[in-house]
Amino acid sequence: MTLPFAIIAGLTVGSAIAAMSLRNLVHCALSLVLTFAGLAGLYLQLNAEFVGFTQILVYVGAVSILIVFAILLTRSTEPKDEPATVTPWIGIAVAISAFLTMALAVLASPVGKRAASPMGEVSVKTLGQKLMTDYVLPLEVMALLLTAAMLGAVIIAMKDKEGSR
Amino acid sequence: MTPLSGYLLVSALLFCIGLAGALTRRNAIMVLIGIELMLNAANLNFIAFWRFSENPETMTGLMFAVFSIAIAAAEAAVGLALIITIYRHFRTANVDQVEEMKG
Amino acid sequence: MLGTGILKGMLETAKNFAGSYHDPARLTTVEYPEQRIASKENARQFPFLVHDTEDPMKGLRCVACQICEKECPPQCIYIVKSKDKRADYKGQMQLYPVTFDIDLSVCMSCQICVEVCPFESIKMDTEFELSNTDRFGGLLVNKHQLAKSNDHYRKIHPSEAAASDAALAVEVAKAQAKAKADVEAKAKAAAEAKAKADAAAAATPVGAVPSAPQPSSPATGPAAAPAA
Amino acid sequence: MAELFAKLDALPVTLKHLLMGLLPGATPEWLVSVVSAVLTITPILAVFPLMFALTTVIERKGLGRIQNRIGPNRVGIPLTDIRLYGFGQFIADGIKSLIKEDVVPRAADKVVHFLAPIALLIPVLLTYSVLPFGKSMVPLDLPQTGLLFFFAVGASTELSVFMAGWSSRNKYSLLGAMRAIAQMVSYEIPLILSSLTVVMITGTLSLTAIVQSQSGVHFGFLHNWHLFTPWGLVGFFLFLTAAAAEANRTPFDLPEAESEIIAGYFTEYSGFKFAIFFLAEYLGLFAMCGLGITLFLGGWLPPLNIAPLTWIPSWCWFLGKLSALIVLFIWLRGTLPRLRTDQLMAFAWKFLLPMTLINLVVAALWYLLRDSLPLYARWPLCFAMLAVPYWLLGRGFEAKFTKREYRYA
Amino acid sequence: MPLETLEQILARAGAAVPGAQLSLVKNDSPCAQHSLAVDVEHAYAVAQFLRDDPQLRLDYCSNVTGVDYLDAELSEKVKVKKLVDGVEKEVEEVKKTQRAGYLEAVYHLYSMALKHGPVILRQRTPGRADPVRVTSLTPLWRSAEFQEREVFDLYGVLFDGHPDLRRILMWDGFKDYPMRKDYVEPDDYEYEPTPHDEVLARAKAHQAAQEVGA
Amino acid sequence: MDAPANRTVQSVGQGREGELLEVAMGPQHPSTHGVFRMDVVLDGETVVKLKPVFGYLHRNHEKIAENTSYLGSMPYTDRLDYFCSLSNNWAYALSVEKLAGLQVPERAEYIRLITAELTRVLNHTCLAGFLLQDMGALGTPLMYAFREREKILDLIESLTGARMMCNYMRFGGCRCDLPPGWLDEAKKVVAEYPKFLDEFDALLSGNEILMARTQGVGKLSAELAISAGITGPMLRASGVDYDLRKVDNYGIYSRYPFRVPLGDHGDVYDRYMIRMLEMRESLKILEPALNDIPDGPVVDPKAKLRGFRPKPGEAYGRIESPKGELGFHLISDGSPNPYRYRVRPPSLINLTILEDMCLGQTIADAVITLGSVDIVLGEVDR
Repeated sequence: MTLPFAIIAGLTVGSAIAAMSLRNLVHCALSLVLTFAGLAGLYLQLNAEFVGFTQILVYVGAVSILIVFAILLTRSTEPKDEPATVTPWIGIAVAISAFLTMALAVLASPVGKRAASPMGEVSVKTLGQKLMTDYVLPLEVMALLLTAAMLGAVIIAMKDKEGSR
Repeated sequence: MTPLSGYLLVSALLFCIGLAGALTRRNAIMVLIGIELMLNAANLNFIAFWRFSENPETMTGLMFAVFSIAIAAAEAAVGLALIITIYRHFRTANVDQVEEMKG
Repeated sequence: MLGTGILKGMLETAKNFAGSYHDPARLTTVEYPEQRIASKENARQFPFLVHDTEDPMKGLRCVACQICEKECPPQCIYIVKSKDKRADYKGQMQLYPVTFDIDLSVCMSCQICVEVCPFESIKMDTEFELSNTDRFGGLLVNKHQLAKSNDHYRKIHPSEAAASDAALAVEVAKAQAKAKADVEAKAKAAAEAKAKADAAAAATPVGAVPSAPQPSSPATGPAAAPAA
Repeated sequence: MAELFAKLDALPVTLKHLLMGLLPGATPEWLVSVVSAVLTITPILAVFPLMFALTTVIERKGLGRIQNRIGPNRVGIPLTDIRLYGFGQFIADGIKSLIKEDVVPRAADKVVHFLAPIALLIPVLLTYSVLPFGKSMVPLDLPQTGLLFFFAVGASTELSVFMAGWSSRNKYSLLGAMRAIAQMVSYEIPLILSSLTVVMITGTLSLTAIVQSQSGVHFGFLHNWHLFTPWGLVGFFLFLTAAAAEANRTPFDLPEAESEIIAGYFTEYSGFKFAIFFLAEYLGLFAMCGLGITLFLGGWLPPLNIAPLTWIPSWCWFLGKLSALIVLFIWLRGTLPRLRTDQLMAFAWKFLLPMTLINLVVAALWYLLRDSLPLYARWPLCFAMLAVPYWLLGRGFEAKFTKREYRYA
Repeated sequence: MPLETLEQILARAGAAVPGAQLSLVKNDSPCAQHSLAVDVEHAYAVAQFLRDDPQLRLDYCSNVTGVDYLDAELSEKVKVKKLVDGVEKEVEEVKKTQRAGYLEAVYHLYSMALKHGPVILRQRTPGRADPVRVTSLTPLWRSAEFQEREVFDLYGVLFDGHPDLRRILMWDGFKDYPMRKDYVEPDDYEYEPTPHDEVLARAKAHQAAQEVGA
Repeated sequence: MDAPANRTVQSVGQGREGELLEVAMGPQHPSTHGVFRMDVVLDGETVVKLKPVFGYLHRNHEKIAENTSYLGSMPYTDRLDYFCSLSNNWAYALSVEKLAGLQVPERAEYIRLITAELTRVLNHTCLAGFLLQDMGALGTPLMYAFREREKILDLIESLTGARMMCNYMRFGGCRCDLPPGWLDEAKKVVAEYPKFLDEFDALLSGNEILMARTQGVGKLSAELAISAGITGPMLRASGVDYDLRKVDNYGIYSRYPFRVPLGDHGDVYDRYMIRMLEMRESLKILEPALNDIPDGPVVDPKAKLRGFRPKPGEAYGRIESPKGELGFHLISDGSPNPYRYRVRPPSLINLTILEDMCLGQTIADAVITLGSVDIVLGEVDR
């Protein structure tokens, strides 16, 4: 385990914990952004530059903004909005047991010890070519999904506005 | 170089943090954030397994991650639109208080 | 076509940008402490008191009539009359102000005090650099600070001062004429009385002719002013 | 002679190598890379903030002249009469903002309020790491993802704006942040799409490669800059428009519209934090202009491949082009009023977006026809294909307002 | 189109609004802008008549003023025919009458359509004791909205039927009505060493009183 | 039939209280032209409620006037609408002349007309600059306007001695005669003014952004405008032909033919353009008036400066000030002080329907609508 990895991983996990545990929702969202950025750093370490920068562009630039807007629009910034849950321990227990299971599996598996094979830079050109050849069907489906999601989001938000008038 | 297990452990941790959050928090937005975290943990797995695979040139994991990010973005947009709609209707974003689902 | 109006506007600003370098009519700014615009002849800032003699306090034209104090819309003038009298420029015995204060922080430069003053004694100054660190006392000016010579008045408002001087000269001339007439009348009366007395009692010896005092003309009085 | 100029061109690089050579041989590798990084970053951190400082003065002087005023011309060397034409102003401003009281509203979220300006400045500075400032002068050459890096990092400034606006607990701040985010998100799309034409034609995301691809010459004099193609010309203006909106410049300065919402998201910032916002805003503008130069104006290439022009160092060309664009933005600022929120959005979605999409198609056509049609035929054809939609879309906007005739009683 | 005389208007308005007590108020100044006084109960109907009558069409209410008249002893010179030494002569006598104070709201009405005016309408209150009520004409002329609020603010006249009768120039917590003739300045002098010793003395006394009170 | 009162506050914001944002714009806000406040309720950026709040500058001018002589109020009228003190002077002088039955000499009438029209040009020039400033043009139009205003202010200063607080007119005339050479300077300024107007037109009147921002914004119907007592350019922008210079024929306006421009839409653009056109008409009055001015006294010799006591009675005098109908209602009881002194402030009354114009539009529109109303807080608050 190298030092950069340790720093980034620690940052990612720590901010993820903060994102799930802070009272103020905007603070949660901001911690979440830090998690996303940390993940992008991990991707870069894994030589996945394209995915790493896409992660920043999409998550930091778009998804987090959406979340923040939703928080503001639903007036959830005030902590009073959220009463303490009745049974937080059940959820936490489930999560811890799940983690233990996975960690045991990972540590036991021989795959985990595998070292990375040397490789050249991933060219964006090849990635694009693959998208247009091998993965053209998923790409089309994705385009359809995005269009549908956009239309759906717009219609959901619009219908209610008219209904309230 | 960090071995694969390091990335997998981080991924597992993130997944479980997201899970815990989604299960314990009552605010719909926080639930969504938890789900986003879990998705990202999965993404990290894809990338890590791709990088440590025998033949990274095939780019399968990478492709999967790209698609996954796109789906996550769409999911977030629709999910948040729903939350806002629900908030407008019920005046709350708390999932427990939103019980009746008649329009 | 979209954008033509914007392009026209940009051309206009470009013209102004270039013009500000070679066309002095465009650039109206003055770099103040070094460059100054000559103040207009009619310009008015705050009032001052005109005096005629070397000693400002002795030559104040103000006779403490308190008309300005009464007419001042924001009530910023404060006058205390003297108990004694002294001769004014015409030689008449008049009161004079013991205290004459103007609160410049209240004064609104309206010039009504100047207009209502029947003695041409309060005028508007063009001094405007009055910034002061003392908010109250610094702008409350007394008669020593207010007194400025007639020459100063001639310098800042030449034509107005000329008219004022002329009016005063007329007044002085009138006063002198009146005094002269008084003297003559008195002399005449005295002469008549004398004649009567002579006629009545020719035997009595001739008494001294009552001598009337000559009006003392002020040294730098308005009568001496050059008629512009 | 030419060699001398080539040396001058490579001066910054040579200097860095010289300094690196001073390190003792036994220096560990990580220290070498740290020193190398520092030596790369320092000039950027020196040149661009200095440029910002000078721009603030030039902008005020330029606006002053446009408005028939003199502008700042007083501050020079203290205790002397030397005035330096007012160019000491930025130092005075800097000192003032440093020693000014830092007011934080009582209700503000102190931590986020403190972090926001930093979170804004860092991504903006990061964008400079991929810009090629001169021949072989790029701090971080990302051959596969250069442009993507620029946009990814640039996109994260939105969050800092939100942090600033939200943490101030001020309604104007919040309104300003909402406006800023909506505006940045909307204009990012035309910005990226107009840049994509270049990526499509050159087939690379590397900014160095994009500059290199513009180095040819047509007819012996016309440079091969993308600006001189129809799609590049239109793309450049679309890019500039979107960049102005991204950088909150007039006529798109709604997030800080002082007549409506005071100063937008940094209403509650004072002193040095305010200065950082100011700095970040201008650095963002410079970075945008730098990208525009790289993509469309041939980066650090001289306009003509003639001897005296090629002697001037490449980084001078870059800075010169940058200054020209900055002057253009100052000029615009001195002329135009501001748009309204809905008009801003309508302009992005109903005008810029269709135009960029059409521009993409035209660029593709330009590429496909490169062998079958000669340049003099291809150019007018492609230009007409862009001019007609421009006219039609413009008509759509102009239908909403007209010059009016007035009657007299 | 010239405006008919005030007497004609009075007669027609009186006919149109039965029960309205209209009277003519003479104005002695050279401009001779006489006015029409109307009782509070019928003010709205009369005003509506003035606005809608096709010959008048006073669609524009230019100015709304409040005026305060204190209780006063009026001395009037009246020419009385009297028998003086057996001959009937006109003799001037000073007649003294006690007038009860009242507040009034004055409306200057013009017509934008016919371009004539002004017709001045006055509503007088019976006395000065609070509450002083008159009828709001804001429903007829929007322009009266702020001006009636101002009269309320400065004179304390209540306008019945005003949609939004709040203070307009003074702050909401202010209690008195500053434009009334018997208004007394509150004693909250800021210390300012002005030449007016009187003010200074009062301010000092006030401050001393404050200190004692504290 | 009731006056049109299109209040739709309740219907717009109903049931969405949680999402509405209440903003108190002012009293210290860059666009409120002084200490003025708009209590705005916003739905996003849309205005659903707007209440103007003023009085921050209130000094009870009317009460002060009741405690000072007739002449003593003259300098206070300067401070009502401090852009157009000469118009205010005229309105007050006119009212007192009506009250006391004074005559004004011919030369003084000319001077009054000239100064009033210069003031109108000055006011409209500044308004155009301020309006564009509100619209976000970074000072450029405002500076051009100020550059031209400076020339007129110089004229006014050399005539009256002060740039803004002129205190120039007197009952039955003017305070002093024109200084030598003044007419020539004035002629020069008037002759050069159209050049500036053309420049301003080139800079802005055809600008797409300006048109997009102002057309259809802050609409005001003619019926509502009449009912709400709107006067001045704002009324004429709504298409109502009512200009006191024509209606009342005060002064010597009847001697000069000038046209009254009328708008058809009643929006901010019309208000802006009407003012631009009115300036050109004012210049058409000024040019011949500066040539025609006769010799003679400038003040009625019968008018008394001290001890002025009009007979008991009352008078309402009004003029077309640049902002609208400026009237003074005076009641005299025979004493040296007016018994009742009332200002009919056009700025205040033109604000009555601010909310009606702004509802349903964005906050940016509210700002420029307020700008197009052309208020001066000295006059609103008095």
